[in-house]
Amino acid sequence: VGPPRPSSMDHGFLVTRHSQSVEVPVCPEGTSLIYEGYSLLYIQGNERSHGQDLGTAGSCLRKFSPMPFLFCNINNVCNFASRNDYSYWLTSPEPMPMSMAPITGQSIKPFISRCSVCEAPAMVIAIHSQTIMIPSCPTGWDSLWIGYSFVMHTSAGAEGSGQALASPGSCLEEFRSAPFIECHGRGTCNYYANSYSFWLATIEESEMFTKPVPTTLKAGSLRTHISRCQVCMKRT
Amino acid sequence: VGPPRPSSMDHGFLVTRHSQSVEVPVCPEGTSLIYEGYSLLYIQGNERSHGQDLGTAGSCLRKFSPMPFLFCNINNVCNFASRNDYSYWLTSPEPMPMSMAPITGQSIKPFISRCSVCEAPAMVIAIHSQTIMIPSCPTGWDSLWIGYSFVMHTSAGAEGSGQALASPGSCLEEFRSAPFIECHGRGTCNYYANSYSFWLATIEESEMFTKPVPTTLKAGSLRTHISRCQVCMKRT
Amino acid sequence: VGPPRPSSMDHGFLVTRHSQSVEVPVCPEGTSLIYEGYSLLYIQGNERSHGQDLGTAGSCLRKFSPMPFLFCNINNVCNFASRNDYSYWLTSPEPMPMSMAPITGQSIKPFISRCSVCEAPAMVIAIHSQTIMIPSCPTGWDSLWIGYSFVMHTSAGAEGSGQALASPGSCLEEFRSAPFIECHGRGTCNYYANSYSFWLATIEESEMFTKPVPTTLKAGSLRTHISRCQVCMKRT
Amino acid sequence: VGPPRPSSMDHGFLVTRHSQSVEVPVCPEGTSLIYEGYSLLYIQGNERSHGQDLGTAGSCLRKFSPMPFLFCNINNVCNFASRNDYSYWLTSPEPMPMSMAPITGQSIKPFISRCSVCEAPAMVIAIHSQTIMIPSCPTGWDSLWIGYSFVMHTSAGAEGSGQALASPGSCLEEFRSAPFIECHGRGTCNYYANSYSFWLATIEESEMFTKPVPTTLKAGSLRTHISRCQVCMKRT
Amino acid sequence: VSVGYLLVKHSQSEQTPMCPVGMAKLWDGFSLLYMEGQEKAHNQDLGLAGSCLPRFNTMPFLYCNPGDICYYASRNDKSYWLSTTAPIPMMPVEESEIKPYISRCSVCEAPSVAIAVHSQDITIPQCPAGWRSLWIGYSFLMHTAAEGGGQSLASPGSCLEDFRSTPFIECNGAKGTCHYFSNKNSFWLTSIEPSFQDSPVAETLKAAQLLSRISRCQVCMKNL
Amino acid sequence: VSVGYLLVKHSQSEQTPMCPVGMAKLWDGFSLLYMEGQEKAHNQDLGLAGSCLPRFNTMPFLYCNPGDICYYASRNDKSYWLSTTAPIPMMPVEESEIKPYISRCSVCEAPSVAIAVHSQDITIPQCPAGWRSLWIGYSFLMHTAAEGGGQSLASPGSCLEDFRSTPFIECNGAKGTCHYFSNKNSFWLTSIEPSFQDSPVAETLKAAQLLSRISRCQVCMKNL
Repeated sequence: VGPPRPSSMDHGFLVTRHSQSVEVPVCPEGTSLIYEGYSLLYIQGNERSHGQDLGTAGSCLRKFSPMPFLFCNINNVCNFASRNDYSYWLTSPEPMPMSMAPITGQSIKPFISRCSVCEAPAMVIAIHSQTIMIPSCPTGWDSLWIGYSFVMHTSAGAEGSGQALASPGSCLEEFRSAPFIECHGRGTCNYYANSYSFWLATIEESEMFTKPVPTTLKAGSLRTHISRCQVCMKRT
Repeated sequence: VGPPRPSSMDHGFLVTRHSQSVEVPVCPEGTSLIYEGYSLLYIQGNERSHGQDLGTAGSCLRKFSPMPFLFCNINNVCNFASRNDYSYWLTSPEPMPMSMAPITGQSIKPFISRCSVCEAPAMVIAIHSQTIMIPSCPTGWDSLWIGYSFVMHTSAGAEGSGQALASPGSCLEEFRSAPFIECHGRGTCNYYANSYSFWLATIEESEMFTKPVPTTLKAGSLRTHISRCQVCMKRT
Repeated sequence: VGPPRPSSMDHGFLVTRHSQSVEVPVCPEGTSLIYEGYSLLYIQGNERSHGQDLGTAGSCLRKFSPMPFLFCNINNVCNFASRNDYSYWLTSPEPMPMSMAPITGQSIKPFISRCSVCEAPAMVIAIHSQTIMIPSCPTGWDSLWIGYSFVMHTSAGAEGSGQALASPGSCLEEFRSAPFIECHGRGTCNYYANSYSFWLATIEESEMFTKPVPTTLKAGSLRTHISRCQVCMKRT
Repeated sequence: VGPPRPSSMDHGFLVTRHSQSVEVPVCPEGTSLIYEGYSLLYIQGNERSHGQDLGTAGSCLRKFSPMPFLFCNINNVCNFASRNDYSYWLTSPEPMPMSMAPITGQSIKPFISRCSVCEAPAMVIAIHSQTIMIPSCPTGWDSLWIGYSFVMHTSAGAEGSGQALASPGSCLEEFRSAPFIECHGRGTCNYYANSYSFWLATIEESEMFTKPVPTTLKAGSLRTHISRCQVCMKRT
Repeated sequence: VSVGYLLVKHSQSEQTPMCPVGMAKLWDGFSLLYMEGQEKAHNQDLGLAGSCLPRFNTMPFLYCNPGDICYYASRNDKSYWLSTTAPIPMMPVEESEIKPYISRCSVCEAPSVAIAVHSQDITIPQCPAGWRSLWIGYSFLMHTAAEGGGQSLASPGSCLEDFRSTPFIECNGAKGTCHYFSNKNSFWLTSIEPSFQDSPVAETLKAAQLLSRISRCQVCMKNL
Repeated sequence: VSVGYLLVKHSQSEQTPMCPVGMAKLWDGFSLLYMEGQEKAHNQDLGLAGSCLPRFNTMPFLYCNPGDICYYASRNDKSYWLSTTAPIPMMPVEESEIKPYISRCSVCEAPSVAIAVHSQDITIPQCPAGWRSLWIGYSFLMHTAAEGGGQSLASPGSCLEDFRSTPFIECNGAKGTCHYFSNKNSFWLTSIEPSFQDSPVAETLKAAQLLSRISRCQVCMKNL
């Protein structure tokens, strides 16, 4: 099927990068842009969540809507935005209004993170150190970016989803205690106190099998217990 | 299984295609058949569901049974088909009998969709337009098929699973409001009213940050709000 | 604590009656009205349901609102109607508009069942026959009303609640396949296909230990398998 | 346990009162103490919660332990305090230590609310106004206490339970945004951000069928939207 | 004089229990613990008369959908019943083999209210002054099997006369079979020492030791 | 030539597994099956490198709330790991006793894609033409313990070399202990006869018979 090609040829590997800001991120060196969009984390319908891996193109929707899906039942009826469903998106550092009232309409835009889907010549993986040191890429692999080890998230109804830890989606460039926002079909978005983000913790080599020491971290020391990571691409 | 191919080029990418009919689907041009089977969507045991991505070979089981699994407890006892567990399969357009009674025995066969696992020379992805227009493949990628953007599904107990939106499994060639059927260990299958399928909705560019308008769609106009998609393979 | 009283004195037993219509129900003979209200079945907050027994005063709220509750978190912030919560109410026989669109505002009123909380001189219980015959009250007990054996209900997210079978709330005077409606904080109410009502079934004495025969019942024959019940009050 | 009462009048009605403080509450006038204890709200085992109605004696445990239960499997093995189970208790106004670290050992004691189980000569019910006005008791009923309309609560895993609205347990004398604390089998207790308490909201008569207006309430104005209630006992 | 209080007795055996002397029996039946429809459990408090169902079937209920359609035994619903001491079967039982596994019950008309009191100790707690004992037992709090439910600790249903690690059995509705699956757990109040215990010590108890940590209870009825 | 495919090997024993000949090892670690935070499970596919965590702890993660506050080991979160054949302990194990129970793993760099094929039969399935065998095993589909998760049947993670009814162990984070609780179930593909089976017959299998109904699988890698 086709003429002989150079062995370093492209196979169509994709990697998705999220800016966690209102700027569209640039594709890492050595990769080229396929399309850009908005950073979808997960949706929740009929009280059940379904997540997208942030390292895949599925987490980068070309269009944003607080209600990007509809549902159909077996009687040939579909409902759009008429029940209590949710969508969750990565956010920019934009601070919430003081009133803490839900945001609506065009004022939602500054909160939603942008993303780019990039084509890479080889596989892209995340490496986690489980320490505060940034891990090195394996020999023969090049760094695309460094970040914090993001592993899962829950919100309304303790539903949520998570990242495959070898996927670049598990290495978020910015650490925030509130990395995502909740949107409703009626056109409102807000942060809620039961939105939890879960991160790999640091573990000392010598304490792998000892009982963990409970710790509460507050502003200023948050990053002392969060594992670091690096996203690496095979050199071709 | 197919003519000889330049093996030094293939890395072993697999793509699974579902016919949503009783015919075994043909592999898309440029790919070759590995095996054929029946289209498994998800299973549910102990009230917990576990889904297969329809784009992977795991969703194409070579053999069908209403109860394709068993479970074991820590005391070395395994139970087969003796509890109330579920399996869910993609379906053909076969209409239900008027009586709406559960179907059993050989009359199950006409309802179950067939699938083929095909080997491709490069990556295969799905692209979603979030409009009623079919999206183009990126430059350098060829079309394998077009479809509708299928994102998740729930049924008994509001359990269910979903598709990775970058996977070809999120682009179903046929749109139906009842795309899957429920089977029980005692050998019965049926459609139920709380089986919901979730699809990406269409979003106008100008209305991305406005409040969604609740809409109820009925037979005849169902497709007006369902996003279209295309499955593309990197050209090699 | 007080002078001697006649032994048939009142102890303050309450019983709640639901009209399943827009008329306020009359209190059964021998009981007297405490207050009237709207028939609340259950609420759902943070994806978790909490039901009220229809035989108790808690199921009769003096005021109706699609969002009759708010929630507070530990940081001294309370949210009202700003997230995706639900309330469920018993309904009148009012048919849905042909469009099946959600109903809003004053047009909700004709759908909501009314109730009365009544004070009774003695205990009130429900008796279920598990046949299509109406069961008799025990000797020394008088009938208040007859009905159908309503046992539980589920809706969004397969959440729901149920009735204590000895409570008068488990004996609904009207049988309907859709006895309750779902309301949302944004002021809309609607019926959904995954709203299920569960009723005690009829069981033949001779078939108590045999394998049940699956049956699908349609309009016209629905009541052939629903257990009947009677609500009885101890004669004093 | 109190002066002699005309026993031929009492049928043995019990009512439970919670102080929401470290003081044992006094039984309301006209009732007499049966025993005192600690205010258990609910437990959670194997990810499933089970609540006690705060109006019943079941919510007043004579002894406190962060792990007041054990569980057994069908193989005659029982496990105590060896898994990650939870108990939840009503609390006193004791402020959390600044460090927000979990509390352990004897320092748990000041946080746990006390309760009394009291015997009453007649039925005790709660009446809710759904306004900020305290509702009157029905004619022939006497007031025992006034409070705020507490309807349900959720915490870890969005599990939780609720109060029967006709029970005195749905009328808490103190309103707090964090009315309960979570304890673990390993001997620690703490408040968590996804602990939600749900309260009946106020509803204006004229706005019963209108669309609710989303509102966020903060310290200072919290009580403006919380329904008031009164606990009443039938006069005998 | 009687205002119609009900007392429910469960035998945890194949025999129908007797009502206490002087109380009339309203009906007898089978001890329903909870049912599960659409994977959602609905519990019956064993102290309320609804837990004593006159007729048994592995599928005692049906369900209806909006649109005038009802289904009986056509999906994977379940029922759970208090069980007897019959030995755990190797395979699910069906038809008449089921009968020996299902506990029987009686609903009795009582002159006053009955409650349970729990010692959280291995000693039997006293009834309050002016109340008399109906039976003693073990403090049964909750049960799980994927879904689950529990008892109100004020209700006589929380005081089971017999302790066992298999207090209930699962019946798979449409299959018509019943079995003990290993994911069943029963939860019981424990003994607590001293009365404000702040740091429990983990323990695993086997066969003979089980009763050393289970709280005792007594069901008491108000004297008139 | 290599574009960086990864292959993950789990030993189901205390030994670190070797990479197949000719493949470089990127790292080795401990076999993480899933974690549970706030009672919500998050699964790792055993065929993906994320299931091989370089460091072990009963609590390998922490969580943060909006408002700049994070908690480590302060609530009831859990982790679940593939386990070894060490005998089931009577009591939960802690500290250095845990080590013998946790399976080890290696992440290897492979020249091409590896997949699992399942026979749904007790015979070992063939690799497709042009693919070679890496290992054979048993078809591991899913696991539950209150919450749970599963494997993609296309992933090598769905083909475990060793079959056992206790393939994974639960670690209770903040307690620092691990144990097999009896509510753990493992789900496996079965043998199916004929290829379109419409009425399965219920069976209960004990010890020696178990392997008679478990589907076999093979992990295959594309030849270059």
